[in-house]
Amino acid sequence: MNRRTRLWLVAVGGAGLAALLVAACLELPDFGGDRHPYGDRAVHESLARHTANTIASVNFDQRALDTLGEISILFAAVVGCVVLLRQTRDEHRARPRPADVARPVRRYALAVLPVALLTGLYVIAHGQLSPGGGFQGGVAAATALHLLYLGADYRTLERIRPVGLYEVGDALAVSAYLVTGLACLIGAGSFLANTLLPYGTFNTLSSGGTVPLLNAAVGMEVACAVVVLLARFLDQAVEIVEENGT
Amino acid sequence: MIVVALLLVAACATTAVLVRDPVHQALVLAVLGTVLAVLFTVLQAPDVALSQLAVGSALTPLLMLLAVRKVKRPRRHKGDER
Amino acid sequence: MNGWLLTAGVVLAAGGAAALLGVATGPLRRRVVAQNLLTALACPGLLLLAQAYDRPSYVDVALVLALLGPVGTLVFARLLADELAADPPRARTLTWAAAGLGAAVVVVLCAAVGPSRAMVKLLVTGALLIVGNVIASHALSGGFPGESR
Amino acid sequence: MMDVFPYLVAAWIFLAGCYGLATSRNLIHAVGCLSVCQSATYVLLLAVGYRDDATAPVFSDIEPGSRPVVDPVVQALTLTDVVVGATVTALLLALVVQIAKRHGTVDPDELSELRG
Repeated sequence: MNRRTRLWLVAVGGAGLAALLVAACLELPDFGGDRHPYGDRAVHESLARHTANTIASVNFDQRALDTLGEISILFAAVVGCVVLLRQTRDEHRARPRPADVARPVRRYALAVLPVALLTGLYVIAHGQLSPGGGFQGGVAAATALHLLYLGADYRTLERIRPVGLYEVGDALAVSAYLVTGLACLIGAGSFLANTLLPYGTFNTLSSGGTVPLLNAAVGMEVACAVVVLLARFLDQAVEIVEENGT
Repeated sequence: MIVVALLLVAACATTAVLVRDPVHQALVLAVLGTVLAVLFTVLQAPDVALSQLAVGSALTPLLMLLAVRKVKRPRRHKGDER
Repeated sequence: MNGWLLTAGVVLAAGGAAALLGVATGPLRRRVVAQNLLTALACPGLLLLAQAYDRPSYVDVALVLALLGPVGTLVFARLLADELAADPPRARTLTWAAAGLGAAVVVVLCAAVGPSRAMVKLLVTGALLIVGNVIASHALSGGFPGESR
Repeated sequence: MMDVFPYLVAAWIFLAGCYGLATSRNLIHAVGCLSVCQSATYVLLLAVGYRDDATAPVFSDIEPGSRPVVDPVVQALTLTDVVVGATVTALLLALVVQIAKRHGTVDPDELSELRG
């Protein structure tokens, strides 16, 4: 199939898809409408369980099983990356030369690093109260850690970041999620049911029953996953060199 | 306000597709991530906006640039300095 | 439609359009500057939106943007150092104009909020935003002089 | 017009991403186009959940019941999707790196020639 016929095929298929999509859009309920039966029920349930952030309640309580599926996908993706980007036999590690970083940039990176980590933790910890949660905070904290690579150099990052530990942390976090679910199964009669712990006072850090626990587990898993992913990519891009033609 | 944000997102997405060089595309994707975060805030979804910011502004471009770097200079001869 | 929303709309629309134009065309140095500029403008825009919707918790989004936006720019500065070193971007005026706008927005919002915990958060966000953008702009124009690999 | 405009924008973004995927000459660029397609789904989901003059269903700084709120279910779906989508992008990029190592090219056309 040459390029021209393929383009025609894409154009025809795209036109068909576009027509169907537009037809579907016209049938959807009006944008900004007032009818959200699921949403209203979810808000009601979440308030009944003293969780201020309804989205966290949906994620970690009402649809906690879905979230288990999501973090399994995440885990599988990370495992896939680690397998794909491993060091093969015909490659060797080259020591990267230390980079030369202008002093204001280095100072900024070192000064912002703790602030950024703290913000990541804050976003995770306040997941059930204000916007935020394990998913966002985990990514923020893990990205912040890589300020060390940007501001200092790769060796410094490697020294304080034992990748093996993060891989273990990733697995531990997934198991923590499962263990919480099983504890609910034993204590409350159904998997991941949020009836085991007291709901606490509305709008405080310990409110929401098992929501903060699951939130923390997801935060840890996402942070570890992102660190492991970036570590593999950095290894490939900076350190591992293929031996070729020697 | 919603219309403005939607138009910006549509324009950004179109640009991201039309820019062919992966490095330039990574830059457009960073912009797209930020604009999407603004759209989500306007649509009253601050949680999603946070998530999109965390992923779109730094993580995706970093991954793409690292992949580009690896792919562009995949082979180095032994003893070669660069 | 209150005044805050209108201001936020103007800042975001102008900033977004300018950044999109800059990032879509021109040499690499213009593109990275445009990307940095969008962070500098979107963050005050988000702060204004938080005020417009009367939701202090939306400030978290701006806070994370103020932290991670410059990190994103540093990513480009670091990994494209070789390309940028040959043709370093100069955007001193733009950077300081954006920083000034950010400072003005933060000051006005602080006056509107009054002394409280929310004001501390606003000030932290503003400081991070301004320092971050000035440093990121500096990094783009030769922050990694001896970058090798 | 405003009733369907956001949905049409989502459809447009999706189609643009598909076009980019089909005509891409570089696998890394194709992965970028795929993430554009993903963002179309976020826009569609959030547009479905929006309600006029409502605010976010986060009650840390407002009194419950004092203001109408938007649909939290779609927001929760989108939120996890964003982060999981990023890791899937990483997985695809890892595949691209591996392909580049094995075959020395990232152009899909050259790759199919190699196979044939």
